[in-house]
Amino acid sequence: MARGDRVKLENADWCKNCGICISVCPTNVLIKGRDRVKIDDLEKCIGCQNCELICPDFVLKVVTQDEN
Amino acid sequence: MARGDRVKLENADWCKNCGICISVCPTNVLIKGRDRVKIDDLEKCIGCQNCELICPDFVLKVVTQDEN
Amino acid sequence: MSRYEIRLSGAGGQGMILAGIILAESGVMVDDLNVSQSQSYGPESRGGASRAEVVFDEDQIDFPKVIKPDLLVCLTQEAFNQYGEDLKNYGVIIADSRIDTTKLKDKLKNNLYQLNILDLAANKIGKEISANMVVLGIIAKIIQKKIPVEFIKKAIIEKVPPQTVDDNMEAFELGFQLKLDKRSYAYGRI
Amino acid sequence: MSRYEIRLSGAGGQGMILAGIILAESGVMVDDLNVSQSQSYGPESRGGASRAEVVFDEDQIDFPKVIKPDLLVCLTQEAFNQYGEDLKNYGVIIADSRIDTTKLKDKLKNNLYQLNILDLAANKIGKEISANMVVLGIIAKIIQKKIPVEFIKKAIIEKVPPQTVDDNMEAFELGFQLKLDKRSYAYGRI
Amino acid sequence: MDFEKYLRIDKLPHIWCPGCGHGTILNSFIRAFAESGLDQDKTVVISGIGCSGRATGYLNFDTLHTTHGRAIAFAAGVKMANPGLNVVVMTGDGDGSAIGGNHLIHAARRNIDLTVILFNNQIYGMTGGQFSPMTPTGDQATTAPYGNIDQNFDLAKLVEGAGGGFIARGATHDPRQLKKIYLAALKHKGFSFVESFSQCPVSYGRQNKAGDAVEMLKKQQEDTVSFKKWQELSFEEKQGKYPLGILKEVENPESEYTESYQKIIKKLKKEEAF
Amino acid sequence: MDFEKYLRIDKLPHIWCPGCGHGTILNSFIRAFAESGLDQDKTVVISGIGCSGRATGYLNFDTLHTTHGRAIAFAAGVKMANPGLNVVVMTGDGDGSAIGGNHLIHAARRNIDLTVILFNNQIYGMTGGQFSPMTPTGDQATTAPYGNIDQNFDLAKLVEGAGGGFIARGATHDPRQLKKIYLAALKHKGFSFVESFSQCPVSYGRQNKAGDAVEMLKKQQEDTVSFKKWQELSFEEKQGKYPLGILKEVENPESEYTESYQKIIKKLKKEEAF
Amino acid sequence: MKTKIFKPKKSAVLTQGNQAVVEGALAAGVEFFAGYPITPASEIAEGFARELPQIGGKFLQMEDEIAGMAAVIGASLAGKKAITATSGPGFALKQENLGFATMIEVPVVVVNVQRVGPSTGLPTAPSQGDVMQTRWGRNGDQEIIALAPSSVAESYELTIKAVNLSEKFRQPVVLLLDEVIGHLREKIHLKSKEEIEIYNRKKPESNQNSDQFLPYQLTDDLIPPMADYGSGFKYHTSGLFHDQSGFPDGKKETAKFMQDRLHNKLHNNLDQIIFYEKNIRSDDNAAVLSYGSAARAAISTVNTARKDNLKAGWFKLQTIWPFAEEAVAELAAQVDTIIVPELNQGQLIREVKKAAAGRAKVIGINSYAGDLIRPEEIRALLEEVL
Amino acid sequence: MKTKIFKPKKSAVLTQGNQAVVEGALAAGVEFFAGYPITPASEIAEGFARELPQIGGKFLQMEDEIAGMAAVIGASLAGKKAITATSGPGFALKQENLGFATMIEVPVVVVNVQRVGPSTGLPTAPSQGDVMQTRWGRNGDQEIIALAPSSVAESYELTIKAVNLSEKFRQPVVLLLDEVIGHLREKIHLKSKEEIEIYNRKKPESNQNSDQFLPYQLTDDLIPPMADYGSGFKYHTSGLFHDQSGFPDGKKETAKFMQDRLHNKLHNNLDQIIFYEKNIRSDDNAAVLSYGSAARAAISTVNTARKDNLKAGWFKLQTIWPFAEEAVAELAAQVDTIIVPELNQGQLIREVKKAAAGRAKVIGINSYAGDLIRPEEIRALLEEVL
Ligand SMILES: Cc1ncc(C[n+]2csc(CCOP(=O)(O)OP(=O)(O)O)c2C)c(N)n1
Ligand SMILES: Cc1ncc(C[n+]2csc(CCOP(=O)(O)OP(=O)(O)O)c2C)c(N)n1
Ligand code: SF4
Ligand code: SF4
Ligand code: SF4
Ligand code: SF4
Ligand code: SF4
Ligand code: SF4
Ligand SMILES: [Mg+2]
Ligand SMILES: [Mg+2]
Repeated sequence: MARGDRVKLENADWCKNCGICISVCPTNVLIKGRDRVKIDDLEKCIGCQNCELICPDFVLKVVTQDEN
Repeated sequence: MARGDRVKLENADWCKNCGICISVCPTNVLIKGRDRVKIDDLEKCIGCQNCELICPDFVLKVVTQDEN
Repeated sequence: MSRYEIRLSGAGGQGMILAGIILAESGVMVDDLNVSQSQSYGPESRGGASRAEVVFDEDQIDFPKVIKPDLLVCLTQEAFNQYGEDLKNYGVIIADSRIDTTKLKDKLKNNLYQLNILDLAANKIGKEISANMVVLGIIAKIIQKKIPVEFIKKAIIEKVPPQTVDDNMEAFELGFQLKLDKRSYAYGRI
Repeated sequence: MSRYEIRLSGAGGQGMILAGIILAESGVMVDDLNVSQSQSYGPESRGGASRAEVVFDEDQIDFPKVIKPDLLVCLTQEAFNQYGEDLKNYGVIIADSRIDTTKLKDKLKNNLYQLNILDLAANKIGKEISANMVVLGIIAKIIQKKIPVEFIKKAIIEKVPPQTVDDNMEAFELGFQLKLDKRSYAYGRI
Repeated sequence: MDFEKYLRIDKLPHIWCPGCGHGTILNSFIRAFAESGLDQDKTVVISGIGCSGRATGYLNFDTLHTTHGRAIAFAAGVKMANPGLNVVVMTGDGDGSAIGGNHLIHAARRNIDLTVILFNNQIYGMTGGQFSPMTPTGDQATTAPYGNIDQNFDLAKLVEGAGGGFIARGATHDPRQLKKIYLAALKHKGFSFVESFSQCPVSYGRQNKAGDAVEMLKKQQEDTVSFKKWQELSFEEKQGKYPLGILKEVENPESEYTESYQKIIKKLKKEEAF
Repeated sequence: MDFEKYLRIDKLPHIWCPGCGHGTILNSFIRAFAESGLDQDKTVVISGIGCSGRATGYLNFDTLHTTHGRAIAFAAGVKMANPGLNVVVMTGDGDGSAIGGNHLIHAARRNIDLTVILFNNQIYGMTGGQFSPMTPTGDQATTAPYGNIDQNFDLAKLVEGAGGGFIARGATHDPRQLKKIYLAALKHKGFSFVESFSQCPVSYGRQNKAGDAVEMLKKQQEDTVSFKKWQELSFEEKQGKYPLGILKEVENPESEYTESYQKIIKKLKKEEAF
Repeated sequence: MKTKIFKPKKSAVLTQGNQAVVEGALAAGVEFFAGYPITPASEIAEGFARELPQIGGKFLQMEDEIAGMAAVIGASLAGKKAITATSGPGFALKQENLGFATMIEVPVVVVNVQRVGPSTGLPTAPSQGDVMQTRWGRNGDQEIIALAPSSVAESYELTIKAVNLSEKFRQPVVLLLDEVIGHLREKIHLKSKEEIEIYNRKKPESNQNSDQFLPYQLTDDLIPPMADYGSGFKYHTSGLFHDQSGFPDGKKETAKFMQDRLHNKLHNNLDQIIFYEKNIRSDDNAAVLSYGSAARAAISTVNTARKDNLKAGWFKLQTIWPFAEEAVAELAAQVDTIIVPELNQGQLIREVKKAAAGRAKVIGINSYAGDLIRPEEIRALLEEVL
Repeated sequence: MKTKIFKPKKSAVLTQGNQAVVEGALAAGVEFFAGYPITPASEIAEGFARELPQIGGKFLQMEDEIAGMAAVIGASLAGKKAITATSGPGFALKQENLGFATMIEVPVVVVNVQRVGPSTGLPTAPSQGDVMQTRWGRNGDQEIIALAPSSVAESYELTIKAVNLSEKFRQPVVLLLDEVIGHLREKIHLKSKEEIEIYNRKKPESNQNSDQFLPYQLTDDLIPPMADYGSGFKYHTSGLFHDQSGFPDGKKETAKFMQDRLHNKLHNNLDQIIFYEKNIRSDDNAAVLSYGSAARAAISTVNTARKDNLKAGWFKLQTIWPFAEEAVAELAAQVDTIIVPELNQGQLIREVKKAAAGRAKVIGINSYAGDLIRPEEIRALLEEVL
């Protein structure tokens, strides 16, 4: 994975705010929002994909930074 | 088992002449008959019950000799 | 009272069904009053619009579902869009203030009470989920001539988890205190 | 020939069903002859009485089972007791000699041929199981005007295990040679 | 052996073919039962459909001849309704492991106190010789005219995988052992399963040129070995050999299903008493 | 991950509850599939009834949402009719091990080339939380208000007992491993079975006070251990722990069912040629 | 643990139809449930799971519907009143063993809370689509008793009746609810023990010699006494046709005799089996004949129509099978038109037509996609025909 | 190994009814069988086990009837013509998935060689006891096509028809034999390839864009084209009510639309589905209406009766379901009496009565304990009514 990969709310509408992604993020990038998860601090993202792989709702995608 | 126990065709009518008893008798007491098994030589019977226990048709019974 | 039909609509999870059951339970406490209570099952009940119905009648209740509501509650836009205009011409619509009701038929405008149910629950109780108790308070006031308010309170206490009784009663009172003056004929029909 | 009905009865395992099938197969070889063949299934077919039926007709065969046999074969007492008197008044009964036929109705006595089928098979072929072929021989003679004997022989060869063909043909011939003179009208009705 | 006591004498001789092993199974069973000391009047025997299913007709107990494959499910109802009854199931390899396979594994899982005797003749006998889940690969059957390509179950392993607590295998060539196993199975508190090798000289034997009952029993003996000996065999030697005897016995009457249920009833009664 | 390729985007968001593990299973599956190199157009995914059964609605393949418990039997028909297709079954613990248990063990026995993914959330999710054969003893369920007295299956053992050749267990807390397992299962020639632990915060979680999805995943992680580690545990340490990973893999493509059948066809063709 | 103990409760309660089935069954003496969950019947299983252990009864969740059916038959043979519950697809799976229960004459009640079929259909919407499946879902001709409540109160009452009829006639009885009745909550009045008439199966005399016991004895009422397992009779039962001794003999005479007895034991007693309510005035020209949830709209419509002087009456079947042939024939002789609203494409209307045999016009109103039939629809048709 | 290769044979052969089904199916292009053995249908499985691998087709013996039904549906979806066979008790087990096949519109043929029920009954004796089970054995209203041969030759012919109809209407078809027809051996004439008309299911156009493919597309004939699995369309199918795209939406309108389409696709084409033969002279006063093995006695009786100048005719249904309502109504208008011999307690006679609607007297002759109805019985009744 290229350096500079970062998480993205690819399908934000589908997020059910379950919080699973938050719990698996090693660097606390994500936080609960009102209806859906929010990116708190994108810069902390190390692109580890933990969140993308476990999200039950296909919301998250780790992309190279310029796509974000 | 008391000495002198001997085989008996307790329910002779039920015999289907399958020959299984003959094959398990250690002393060749029994032989095939026309429609059913026959006792060839009762004296050879050692009352081992092999035949009684395996007969699928409940034909044979080992009894003390005076019952025979 | 003669046949009286209530429809409660909102989103799945807003507790409309529990509210319907509590209303029905309170009716059971009234001697010689018959009660039928039903709700929508199916895809709608998980997310989407959710619906509970209560019918009261001193006579036997032949048809057990609401034919045309006397009283309609809508907590969401979706519910309002779907059910908002389906009621007796003298019926009452209770709609949450967040709902855009501008498209309601003119002749029904007079039947509409728009009340800040969800906000009350969220701000005063701190849980939007208490909105259903606010709704019960409102209804209790409307139907109090026929179903004693105490019965509804008793039913609430029986049906909600013990540790939530206080919050729920508080929400109920909030609803009960809301003003509903201008179209008092609604009461008369009960 | 017009409708001609054969019933073969005996004990399970006596090969009556195979005999029925062979007869039917021989009928298939005759152009424009229709054939229906059936047998009893059920508890009887494992031990007990066993029954096979063949119906030949140049017309369409409406009812596929024997209504009243033209020709009845009984190999066992049990079969004879059960079927022995159920045949056309001009029908033929072929019964094994071991069967006690004294109780047969007088008016049928004339229809009866009692033949030593089982003994022939047991003594001449050495296998009582060949009795069914003896029976086929007898029948072949009776119906030879309508079904060529060669066809029956061909059907036997097709249907029995190759290594048993010789024995079976020998048994067939034994049956075919048996005397059946006195009541030749039986042939005429075929 | 007092046949009259345990058999319905007036129904005999039975309908099974000459040399059919099913009769030997019955023979061993009634001896085991006699020795068990269990109350005959309090014992129910339940079977499915098949040649094996006919067993109940000859046994002098409360007997139930059910639908194909469902005997164990009926038995579960009987046992739960009256845990005081001893409930025995007699089933065929088709009845018990094909159409009835699910009921078998679930009863094993629940550990409900049934004694299941599966008559394994490796074929659908009653219907004339179609292959069953126990027909060895390569064998002939009326529905496998070119040789069976199915792999057969190892039923002991299956029932063990399902959680069964008592698992045994016996065979008609050794009725003494068969009786002993049945006795142990009857006494086991909880689900017990006895696969019983049986010879079917007619529906299986004929198409597989297996000879008569006597020859089939000889083959059976060759293919089997006592569990004790079997454990000492090398992997290669084990191939194609089936161990006979009690293969697994876990004593855990606590977890027996009707007992566990009874505990709930007791607990609720106590709660009510307060 | 190219979601559009493997998901029916227009059907999303799916109907599953917030935090339902079933979505993670789908997520891992499509990644495994993408990596497998299998032809998407030649792949059929078949499900039964249940929350898990809804999976097929979201997957961009030929998909079939069948009756409750029967998905594997449908799949066997599809695979036999056209062995060129890759056939995947998605089933629930109720669908696949309660009503559908028999089809599962028989498919394993036959070694027919299906990939069975069983969504094990230890409950009947769709119908609102009745206990399933996978609900642990003692747990609450709407039909076990006093605690479940059933023993649950160890499905890996069951399928092994039935003769299954590829057996694995994964869990939603470790989607990387889950994907790897699915990939191996897809590639395995023959019957492959993957029990997939999934969390059901609604029908299971609520009644069992198991917390939200995050807490349930934590618990799931605690209760599981890699197969490698597990093998090193003592008997006592193993209790209550489930090994994750590929638990058994027998390479025996020769015995795969459709292949065995093809051999018969070939042989008959040859015979005819003479 | 919060548990609800089954004991005499305050008589007026808000109860769901499915729960009323549980209450009715317990009141009638049911001590055993086995089944498999399915929408919209699961609450029945859940209710029994809660209640039965409290009275020492047994709840058994089986691996599928087939097993559930088998288990209740087994329990009944062991002497317990037993019940199972399901919905359409599961009911199909129970059919083979339901036929077995008829054949071996075991009292047992099968509840089917109907949803829209075919197949998985609309699992959470009401239907009366299993009326014919109830009668004909098995191999063979055998009769069945089926009752259909139209309210929560009737669910309670008819469950008691179903249990009683099954005990009385040694016969499985089907109780047909639908999703609406099953999930509806209504105020009902539970009865006290004294108010409830309970029928328990006839058992062999206590001095009956077990050797001479005939489990399928030919008695005057054609209903053989039934012995509990474990009571010493050691009798045999089989799904093959059997003689009085319970043993199959493969004879066609035996089969014929048994077929006839099974048929006659019900048909000689239709007055005890067939229940209906009606309100037909001598000058009514039309009648709305209905059952189950459709009856609610039917009666409601007739009641309002009469206020507008329409000459209409209503006829509500509580017993669906055996069909009330005679009463309906009589009705057909009296009115010109019979309207039959059903939540299916027209199932019981076939029987109505047969019974009417041309004497009255028979018209169906059919809803078969999950909607209730509404009073307006019936009213419109009434106005058209009157 | 002695094997019989399926290839053009000498045309006149002695064939058992069950074997004729196998021959007919192969002639119609069937390449797949899955099932579970049961008397008296096992020979069908055995026949396919022998024949199918010889033509590269597949025979699958499943663990039970439910699985057998599922597997043939799966095979059909994979593009093969598929068939299963069973008898009454097994047929009951297939019902749930038979309903599924109707719902998802999969061509498949189910053969039921009927034996006497209820339950295990008399496994080796003939019956027509599953006529109503065929129509109503499942949850919901859905229609079914059912054919009933009365001879070995017809078993061959109607099997071909059954396969064709199932392919044409994307619809399961039931073929009802009975033990007598199944086991009867008769001389029949097999047809050559050229003589046989074969219908293959309609598939999507080859240039069909897979993104726009609607697996349940509304077409003029109401029969959606069906794509084989693996042909790139990646479509979804569900036993829930679904729209044209194949996806369920939970909407009642969708359910209604689908119920109606399923009904109409058959009812708009009854002329292609309903087959019967008759011989009614203009002055006949009575007719014997029958099907299956009972038709043999019926026709035989009428033929002899006519020789004695009785004014009787015969009407033989080959298609049982949908019922030939119109033709029978016409018959009822013409004759005074319709006699309906059936090997059951009177099943199809219900339809005859409904269709007759009082215009003709309808009388049944019923044998329901394993005996064939014999010509004498019909003759006696004919004489009585004429
Ligand atoms: C539902 C159903 N399916 C199929 C059958 C037919 N059938 C009867 S017995 C049997 C197989 C019996 O085999 P097994 O259980 O091994 O017993 P065996 O006869 O070999 O002792 C079958 C398939 C049936 N009676 N009912
Ligand atoms: C024949 C039949 N029986 C019962 C049901 C009801 N039913 C639907 S889903 C389900 C259980 C689902 O549980 P599981 O397979 O574990 O899937 P989950 O919802 O937990 O993913 C049941 C019992 C049905 N649809 N059909
Ligand atoms: S895991 Fe997915 S659905 Fe859950 S909160 Fe995170 S983004 Fe949303
Ligand atoms: S990719 Fe890794 S670091 Fe980035 S948000 Fe996701 S879990 Fe956190
Ligand atoms: S074993 Fe029994 S049946 Fe067989 S021959 Fe010996 S006595 Fe006769
Ligand atoms: S008892 Fe033993 S020795 Fe005597 S006959 Fe029987 S087997 Fe032979
Ligand atoms: S067919 Fe086989 S199993 Fe059945 S009775 Fe005969 S030998 Fe025994
Ligand atoms: S009920 Fe459970 S399994 Fe079903 S969607 Fe919700 S969380 Fe998932
Ligand atoms: Mg067997
Ligand atoms: Mg689950």
